[in-house]
Amino acid sequence: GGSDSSGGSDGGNGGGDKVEGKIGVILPDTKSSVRWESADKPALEAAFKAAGVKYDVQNAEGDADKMQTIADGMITDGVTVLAIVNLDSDSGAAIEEKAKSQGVKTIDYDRLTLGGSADVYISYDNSKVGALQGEGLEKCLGDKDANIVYLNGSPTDNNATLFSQGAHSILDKNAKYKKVGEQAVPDWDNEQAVTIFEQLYTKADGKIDGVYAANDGLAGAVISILDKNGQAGKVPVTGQDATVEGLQNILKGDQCMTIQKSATGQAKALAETAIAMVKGDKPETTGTVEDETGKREVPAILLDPVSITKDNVKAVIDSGDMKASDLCTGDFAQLCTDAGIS
Amino acid sequence: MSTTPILEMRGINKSFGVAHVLHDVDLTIYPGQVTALVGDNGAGKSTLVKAVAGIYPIDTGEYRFDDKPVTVHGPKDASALGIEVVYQDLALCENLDIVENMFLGREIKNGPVLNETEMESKAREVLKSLSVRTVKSVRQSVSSLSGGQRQTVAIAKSALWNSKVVLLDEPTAALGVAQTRQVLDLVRRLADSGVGVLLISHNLTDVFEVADRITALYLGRVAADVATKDVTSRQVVELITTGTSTDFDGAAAPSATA
Amino acid sequence: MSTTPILEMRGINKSFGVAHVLHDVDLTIYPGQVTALVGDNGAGKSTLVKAVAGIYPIDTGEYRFDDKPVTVHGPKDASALGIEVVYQDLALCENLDIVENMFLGREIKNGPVLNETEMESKAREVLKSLSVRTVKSVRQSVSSLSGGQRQTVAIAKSALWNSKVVLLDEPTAALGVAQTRQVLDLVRRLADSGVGVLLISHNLTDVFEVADRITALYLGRVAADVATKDVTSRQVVELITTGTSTDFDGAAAPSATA
Amino acid sequence: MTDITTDADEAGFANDRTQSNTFGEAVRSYVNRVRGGDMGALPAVAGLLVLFIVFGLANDRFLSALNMANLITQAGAIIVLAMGLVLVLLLGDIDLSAGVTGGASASVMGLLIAKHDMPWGVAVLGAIVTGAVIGLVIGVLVSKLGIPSFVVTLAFFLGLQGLILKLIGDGGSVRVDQEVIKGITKNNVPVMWGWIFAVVIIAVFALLSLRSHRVKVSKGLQHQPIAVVFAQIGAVAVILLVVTYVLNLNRAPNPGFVIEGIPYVLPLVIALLIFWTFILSRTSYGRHVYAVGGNPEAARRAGINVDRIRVSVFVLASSMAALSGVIAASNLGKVSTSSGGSNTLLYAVGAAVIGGTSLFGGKGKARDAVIGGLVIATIANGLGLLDQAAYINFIVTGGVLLLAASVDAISRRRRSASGL
Amino acid sequence: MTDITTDADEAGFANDRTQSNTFGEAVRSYVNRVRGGDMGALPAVAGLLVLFIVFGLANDRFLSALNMANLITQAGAIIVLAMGLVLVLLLGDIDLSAGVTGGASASVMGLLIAKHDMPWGVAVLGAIVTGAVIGLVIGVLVSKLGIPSFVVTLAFFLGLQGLILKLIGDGGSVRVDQEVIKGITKNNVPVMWGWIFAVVIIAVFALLSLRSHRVKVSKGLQHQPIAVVFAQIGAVAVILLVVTYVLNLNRAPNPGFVIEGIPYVLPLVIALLIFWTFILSRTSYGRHVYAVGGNPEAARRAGINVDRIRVSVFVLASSMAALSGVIAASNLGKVSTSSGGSNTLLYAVGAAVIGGTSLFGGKGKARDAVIGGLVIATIANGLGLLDQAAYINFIVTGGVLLLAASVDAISRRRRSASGL
Ligand SMILES: Nc1ncnc2c1ncn2[C@@H]1O[C@H](COP(=O)(O)OP(=O)(O)OP(=O)(O)O)[C@@H](O)[C@H]1O
Ligand SMILES: Nc1ncnc2c1ncn2[C@@H]1O[C@H](COP(=O)(O)OP(=O)(O)OP(=O)(O)O)[C@@H](O)[C@H]1O
Ligand SMILES: [Mg+2]
Ligand SMILES: [Mg+2]
Repeated sequence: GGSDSSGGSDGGNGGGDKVEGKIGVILPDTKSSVRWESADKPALEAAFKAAGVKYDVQNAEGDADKMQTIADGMITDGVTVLAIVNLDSDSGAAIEEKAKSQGVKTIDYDRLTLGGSADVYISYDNSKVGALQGEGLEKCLGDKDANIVYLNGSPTDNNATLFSQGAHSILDKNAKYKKVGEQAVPDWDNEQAVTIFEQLYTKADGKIDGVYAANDGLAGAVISILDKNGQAGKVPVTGQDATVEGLQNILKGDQCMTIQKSATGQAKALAETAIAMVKGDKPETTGTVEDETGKREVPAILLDPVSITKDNVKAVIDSGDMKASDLCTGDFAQLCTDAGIS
Repeated sequence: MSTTPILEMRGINKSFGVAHVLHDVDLTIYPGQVTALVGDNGAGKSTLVKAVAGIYPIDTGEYRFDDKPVTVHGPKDASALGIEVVYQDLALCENLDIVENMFLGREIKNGPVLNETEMESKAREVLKSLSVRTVKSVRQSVSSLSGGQRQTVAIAKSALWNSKVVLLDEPTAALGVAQTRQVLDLVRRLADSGVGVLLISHNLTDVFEVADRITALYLGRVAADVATKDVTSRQVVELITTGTSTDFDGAAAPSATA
Repeated sequence: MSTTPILEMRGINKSFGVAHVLHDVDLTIYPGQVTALVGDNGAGKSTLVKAVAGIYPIDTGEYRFDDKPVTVHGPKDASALGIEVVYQDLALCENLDIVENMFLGREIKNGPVLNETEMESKAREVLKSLSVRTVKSVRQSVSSLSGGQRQTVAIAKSALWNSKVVLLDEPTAALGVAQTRQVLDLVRRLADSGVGVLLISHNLTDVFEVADRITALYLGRVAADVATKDVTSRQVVELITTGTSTDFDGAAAPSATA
Repeated sequence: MTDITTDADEAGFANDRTQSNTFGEAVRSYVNRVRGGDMGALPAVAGLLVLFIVFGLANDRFLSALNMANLITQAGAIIVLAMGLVLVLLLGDIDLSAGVTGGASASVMGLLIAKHDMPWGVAVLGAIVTGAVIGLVIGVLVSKLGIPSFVVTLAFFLGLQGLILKLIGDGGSVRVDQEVIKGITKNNVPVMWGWIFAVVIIAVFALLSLRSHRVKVSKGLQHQPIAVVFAQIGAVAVILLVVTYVLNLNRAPNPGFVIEGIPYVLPLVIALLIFWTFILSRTSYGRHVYAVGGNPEAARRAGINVDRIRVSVFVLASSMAALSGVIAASNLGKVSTSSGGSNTLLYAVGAAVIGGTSLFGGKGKARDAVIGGLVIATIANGLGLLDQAAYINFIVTGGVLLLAASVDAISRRRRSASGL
Repeated sequence: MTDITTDADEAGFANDRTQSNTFGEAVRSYVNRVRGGDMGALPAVAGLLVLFIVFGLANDRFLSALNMANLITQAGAIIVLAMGLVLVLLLGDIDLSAGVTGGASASVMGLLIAKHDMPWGVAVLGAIVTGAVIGLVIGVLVSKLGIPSFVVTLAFFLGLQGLILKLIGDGGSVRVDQEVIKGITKNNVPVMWGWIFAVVIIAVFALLSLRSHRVKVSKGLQHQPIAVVFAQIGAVAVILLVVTYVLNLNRAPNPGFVIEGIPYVLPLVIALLIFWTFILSRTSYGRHVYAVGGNPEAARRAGINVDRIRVSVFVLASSMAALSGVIAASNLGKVSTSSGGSNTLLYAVGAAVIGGTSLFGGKGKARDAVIGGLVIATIANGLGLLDQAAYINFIVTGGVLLLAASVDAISRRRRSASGL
């Protein structure tokens, strides 16, 4: 845990020699992606620690009620800047409104809260993610006729909808591609994904040439079935999040691409912004994003997602998001070496 | 003896799956009389009582009440006709207390609110008349009562209401000497006040003391239906255990062949 | 009369929460004798039996078996001592059939596998000896049995084993005439073969027929512990209902004051 | 042997004692009862106290007025949901769909406001009717077709998630911006009115207690000594006044901003608690619910329409679930496709069980939902102040749940050892 | 009146009939039993058949050999999980944590292989031991402390999710690349061996049936007519041979690649089915489990150590959950942080209940898990072929679940109407 340097809750405004105030960050869940716990949290904590600011980073575990509870607790605890990754816009907006009414500044991290009142929005461009996935799949398929299956994320997750729309925006344009199945996986549940994909595969009578899988976890489920049918490596599969699992599948040749949204990079941006805000400075933004619901332009720091294929797996290691030792376990040591990773 | 029966069952058949338990059973209960239903274990006495009470639907047969055919779909219908039953398996709610059990389904109310005070005093009164001396409190939960105490509660429950027919399935099985006395007196009192009483018992002394008529069941069939004064205890034992009585005067059992 | 009791309870006290049910109760069972335990409803008879059987832990008091003090922590201990019990509330598993209930906890096995054939034939034998004539099949589930049939199964269960002490809590309450006869005979047979039998019954005729000694409980206290031959039925009724008997010869009840 | 007869109260029926004994005797008999294991709500309350002490020691903000107000608004939805579930559990049934019923009902409410511009009253009514209809269908399937409630409500748990998705679209949510509805959890009763309510409730309670006591005495029924009655009134008064006082303090952490008064959700919960306690303990309907749960066959033989009771209970429970969904929506400011899903239901059932309600029917009270709901909400609230890794939160939540339940279980064990 | 005595079988005990009647009589009595409502597995099987027909009509791939093999591998994990839960349900308890116990155990297995290079046997053993230890702790808490199993296992449901996060948090999933373990769901029994196994099983079954029949006849115990025994053997033979034949066809949709033979998971499930059926119906342990579930007090009085039975059942159920987790991991090719979470548990309990197991204890069989698990898996499988929007899937799943359960419920209702 990272509570060691949070300086206790009794600190009030007295002792701090560097910065007064405290930064609260609420991460969304542990299921949609592992990045929150394994990448964002350590990176944020490291950055805050380095800046000598008090902080509190928690995870709402996919429960909007819980996020509200945590937010209440943080505000109670004297947080002056609150960053949230909303579970959906409206619950996020409620939190931000409550925070604002108590004089707490807010940041939208990773996900824009439509109709919210955040002072800054820091994210990768999510609609771009889906588009990159679509382009990646297009590249892997090459210029031939192809039956494509879409395995989307949770139907209750708005980002999943955005990813899927992004991918469709690219792939639907290509007349050679034909959609032969599309399903959303409840709760991003990998186990259900296996059955769902196996049935889509059976329905298409095995005539599948490419699979859009919304993230690496779902891609893994897809590959398991392809493997069983002797098709692994022959049918390109997309992914997202650049997890160990996804990168290993890419090295193995079972997965064609993934998307890296460097959590360390994003966390660094958040830490800088939040620290600036705690100090009372105006954060530097790269532009604005339109909030249609709230009818306003939200100052934003937008980072660019990176598409990762077999050729640039090394970039992920280089970015510091992942240790080579985590990736290059067992059989993958050789593949790593081949990919120039040591 | 009144000539019109208050309750009459004719040609009742009842099966559980493949087990045919009651075969063309006839049962007649007259107002102001105590009819004893006797029979061996498993003869079908309780099944018959439950059929009368509407607990079990009957397969075939006629149900007549007050000389009119009626259909009884459930216990609610039976109790609407004025039939009170003490079941052999008692059927008390263990999570409720004595008063709550006694008034279950027929609570006394003050507008929408239960009138606990009235129910409590009425319950106490009835229980007093049944010689219950060891119950600590009428607000005790039934789960903490002894076997005899439970049976007393079940009997008291049925004695609370003005009914036309009372069916008692082995009501004194678990009772002590004094309590048995009270219940037999109660049975007689009920009959004398014009109620039709059906009493099931294995104790022939009790049966001969209070019953006006005896109906004997043997393996789900009526073996005899006679006036008490026409038979001896030994004959009844024979009827119960063999279904027939060697020196039994056939003419005394007109309805047994009906 | 054997001089050393097989089972002896001394100064037993038992409370349920605030209800003090047994007060300094002494109970003695001799091998080869039938001891009758009588008392009004709620006197504490069943509680005493359950204390002996290890169902209820006793609050204070001494438990002696075969002249040695023992501690009984549960039914398993009691049955290890050779104590068999027929409970008033029977305690059968309704989801199991007759044979399964009779051998529950002491199944006959062939290696690791249940020996169903042996259990079935033994069960059939014992039931036959108890005059059960209406049970369709020994493989019938207990939930479909009549009250008396269930009681017979419970009694048969206890008769299966060679035991040193048998406690019967109102075993004939639901039984028919013939079955009651069989059970009373069984009780006598058991005693004659040296087993110590405790019989609880409200039927004094039965008690006087089979019992050698009578222990009377009144409101949780021992009112008398006498040889059957020294008392009359009227005196016992007095003991049960009032706890004392006016013309009762005190000398005949030496242990009652012990 | 003569001393034996002194025990028998030959005069009256039985040994039934109705006379009022002294206060000292009453206290002693209460201590005896507790010793014997009959503790009522005591263990669950003790569990809650333990949690308060632990979290209070772990973080000094925990016991602040602000956090207490947070706790109340956070607990509102689960308490109301659990109250409905107590009814279902009293019958020995379960309603796995209650959480999503709340979500579906709240979606209806949200859409009525957002898409159809309905006034808030109509929208809330719409939500409750939605809940009631769902409950009706469940109840009919359970009681008329005899499908186990676990399966029926599992089917509804899934089906209603589909309905919510259909109503508000994949990944979507409906904003709840209506002031009154948001106010349930956001706004507070004006300080003056808070005091007035508290005093009125205390006065009414005192009046009713004393009257009922007088009636019992005059009829010669079982009753407690008058001193106990006064003690009860005193306890209620103290608790209510302290809570009112704390919540009427200004709890805003940032200066220049005032938050004071009782959050509206608290009087709502108290009203529901009083209502359901009344229904369950003072009406024949409540009595019949207990009877059906304790022994359905006995209830049937007593002429109770078991099917009708069961259907009505599902209708009521689902209506309560709808209300709970409204409160949750108020707290979240929206209804989303995941509303009421996840572990909502398990937590609510857990709350009822921790409060003392049995899963096997026949045993439970409305207050169980309140106590148990507070336990569950306190765990989340307290943990939220501690700032730990997600996996630690999971583990601690499980552990604390176990702790709270074991206080209760161990005390009840003593009771069963003493045969009660 | 003389005709009455003819009914009594004065010679033997009771009316107990042991003599073998003719085949015709036996069939007639079976039809009678079914009419009376005593249908055994018939309704659940009928529900399954209905599903097969509906999905078969809706999509012609449904009945293909490929899809039948899919169905078997998809159903494997849930069937094994449900089999363990049947044990718990038999006691009237519930284990909400069984799903995540599977996930946690599978994580241990995955890590033993991936991080510690253990051979697969050790890893699987490690998983099962993990499950057993979890079950032990749950069992002790439930039986010794007397905390309701709902609360204990809810706490474990949460706590174990934390454990899984902790175990595999960094990296989000553990790859299961071991050939034997992946082979459980991926590989198939060689065609020849499939036939051999089928024939051997049929032969053994025939032998045992005939021998048991002979013993019963010779001892004069209750038994069926020999013709019925032959009919049963015939039925088993036909089913096994047909299944073997279908699965031994080449089912690969892509030319140039051959998939044929029985997936290894099927013999595994069959072995577990036989094992648990044996334990539950032929050993005293199984009998005691039923007794404790039917009437714990009666079981205790019969000298059964109720606590020990309860603890052992939780240990066994959690071990089965671990095995189920291994199968799920095999199918998924990895263990992820969400393994065994979500609705896994509800589905498994639903499977047991649909198969005919009661939630109130004392009633259930190992085969219930198989039939119910197939029902649940068939719904997901069939719906998967239809490729509909998410909300439709939710709604149809709920509806179909209800349908399958109502076939069962309606038939059982008839039984209860006839008093059984
Ligand atoms: N639900 C049932 N299913 C199958 N058989 C049943 C069922 N209920 C009762 N029986 C059978 O019907 C017969 C009659 O039972 P019933 O309870 O009416 O007997 P009874 O005359 O009341 O006996 P007892 O004197 O022992 O109370 C018995 O053989 C019993 O086994
Ligand atoms: N679990 C319990 N909790 C409280 N009181 C109990 C409990 N069990 C029994 N009692 C009380 O103890 C007293 C004795 O009960 P017990 O069952 O031993 O009576 P009994 O002599 O067997 O009566 P009966 O002849 O009616 O069977 C009764 O007054 C009863 O109410
Ligand atoms: Mg009977
Ligand atoms: Mg007794």
